[in-house]
Amino acid sequence: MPVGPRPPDVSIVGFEGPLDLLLELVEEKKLDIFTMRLGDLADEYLARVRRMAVLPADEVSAFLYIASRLVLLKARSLLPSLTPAANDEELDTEEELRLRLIEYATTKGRAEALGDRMRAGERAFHREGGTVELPPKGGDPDALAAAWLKVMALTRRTQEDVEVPGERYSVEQRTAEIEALMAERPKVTFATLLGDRPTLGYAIVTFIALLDLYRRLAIDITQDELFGEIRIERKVQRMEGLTE
Amino acid sequence: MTRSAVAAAVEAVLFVAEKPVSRAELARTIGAGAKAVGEALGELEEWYRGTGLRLQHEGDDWQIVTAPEMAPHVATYLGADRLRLSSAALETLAVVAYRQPVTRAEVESIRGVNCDQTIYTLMSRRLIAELGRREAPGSPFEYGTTWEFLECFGLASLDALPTVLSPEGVRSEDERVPSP
Amino acid sequence: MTRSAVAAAVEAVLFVAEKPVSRAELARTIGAGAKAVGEALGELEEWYRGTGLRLQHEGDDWQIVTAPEMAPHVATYLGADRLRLSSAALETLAVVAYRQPVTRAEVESIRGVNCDQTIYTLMSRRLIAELGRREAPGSPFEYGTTWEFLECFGLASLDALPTVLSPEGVRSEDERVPSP
Repeated sequence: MPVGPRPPDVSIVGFEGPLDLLLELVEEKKLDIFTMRLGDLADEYLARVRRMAVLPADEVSAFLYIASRLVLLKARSLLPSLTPAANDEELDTEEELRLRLIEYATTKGRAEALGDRMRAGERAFHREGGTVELPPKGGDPDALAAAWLKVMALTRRTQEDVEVPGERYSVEQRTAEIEALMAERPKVTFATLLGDRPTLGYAIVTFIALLDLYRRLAIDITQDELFGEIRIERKVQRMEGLTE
Repeated sequence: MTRSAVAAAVEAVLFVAEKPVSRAELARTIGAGAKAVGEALGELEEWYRGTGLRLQHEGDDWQIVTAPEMAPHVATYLGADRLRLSSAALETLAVVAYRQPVTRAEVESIRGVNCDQTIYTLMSRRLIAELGRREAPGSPFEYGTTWEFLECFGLASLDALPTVLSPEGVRSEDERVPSP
Repeated sequence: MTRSAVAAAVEAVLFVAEKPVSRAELARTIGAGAKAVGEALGELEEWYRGTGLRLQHEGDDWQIVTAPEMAPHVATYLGADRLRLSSAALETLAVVAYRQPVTRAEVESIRGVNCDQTIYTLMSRRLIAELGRREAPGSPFEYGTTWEFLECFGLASLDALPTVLSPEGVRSEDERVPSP
């Protein structure tokens, strides 16, 4: 079954990202971040990435990008004649990756310092007022409207992030799509309907749409064996009746 | 020359409190004895001499207020023709104004943060009020804006609230916010 | 042992203000020069040492808040929730706090991962905000920390951000980031 949306803010197998994994390797091996040859970590890095098969493709690619750079650095150290093309020099040098790693290490240290403060809970509070009994005046309706707009914008974004990102299908819409498809092709498989990389939500909606069509006697569903291909067949007369 | 730890704790609590706080509640809040709190209050009173603040009490209820001598400055500041609300309070007021009647849980669900403090502020400013209880589990209070709110914002009625377009250009009236 | 008259006036005005007040507005309100107000603020800062209060400022906007050490007492009184952020959100916050103003692409370049979710989380908690658009291709938004950020982390100002040593022991402030 394809992977659904990843829950927000969850770190991946203990790492916050590809740079974090690299930093972890440096620290595990007690290497000097300023002098070590990053290419030496290529094999180990790849081995760790290989164990992350459960990651969504777009996230794996970020790890693979760093892995490929490590492999390139390793190749260069083995074959010194393999110099980078002049225009790639700025992007592809060991020094650039090292600087990014150091910057990331610093960021991580800062995040930990902020986290310590957060956990200590030593925060300040301001007064919201209340002792002043003057009747308020001079409210600005536009400022009020602006505040409402801001709240709505924040609410919307937060909800969108929590919900399934990208396409959102209604059963009704999916049913109509399947009906349209089957008007042309009397037989399809469930796999065909799902396409190449369906999201979990898409698969569920498609399945419910099929059950709905089946209930309405528009289609027949057959499956020869457990976990076998699910075949969907149009019931001709019914289908015509429904599409009127 | 530092104040005692109890005096500092009492000062911090009285500072954020929006109404007088009894000595018993102070003691309970900071986990000190009533006697220590009494002494701390005496200490604070002493310290505020010559500053912009005063300790004021009615019976056993205590409150920090501005020193009477500072009244002209305070009046100048507050009298300027502007409603002074923190951005948090203004956001809560906007939610209540555009979504009323609304419960505290709904306001918090929409803003995404705790709103106890701002609701209290707006109520003490009489900009919002409890309208009654909703017939729902827990019978929560419903809030709405007041007559003073309309006057403060120069609105003839709630219909005169500025129309806000949501980011997509849909009128905000059509938006539905999920119940908490 | 009395504070100067200007300091007392500044204190009274900041006490009733429900949001940060600029030095210019303080000067206008109490009819003193900007320099005198600046000195008075320094005086107040000094006086609040060891008390339940402290002065917080962002740029030139000032406010009296409770001292961070008093947080447990104040939180008990207000029933305030503890702030909780994931380590991913803390990383993004660290980049924004120390590198502001910063664009999303810059944050992502430093963290090496997509930061949409953490940026929205921090915005909905009001810890960071869009400051405006950068004059650059695509006019990306620039982000910075908010007043609430200072308050939530008990920082008197951005200058009070913890200094973190980079791996070599070099002060991180000396590091330069490669441009994204």
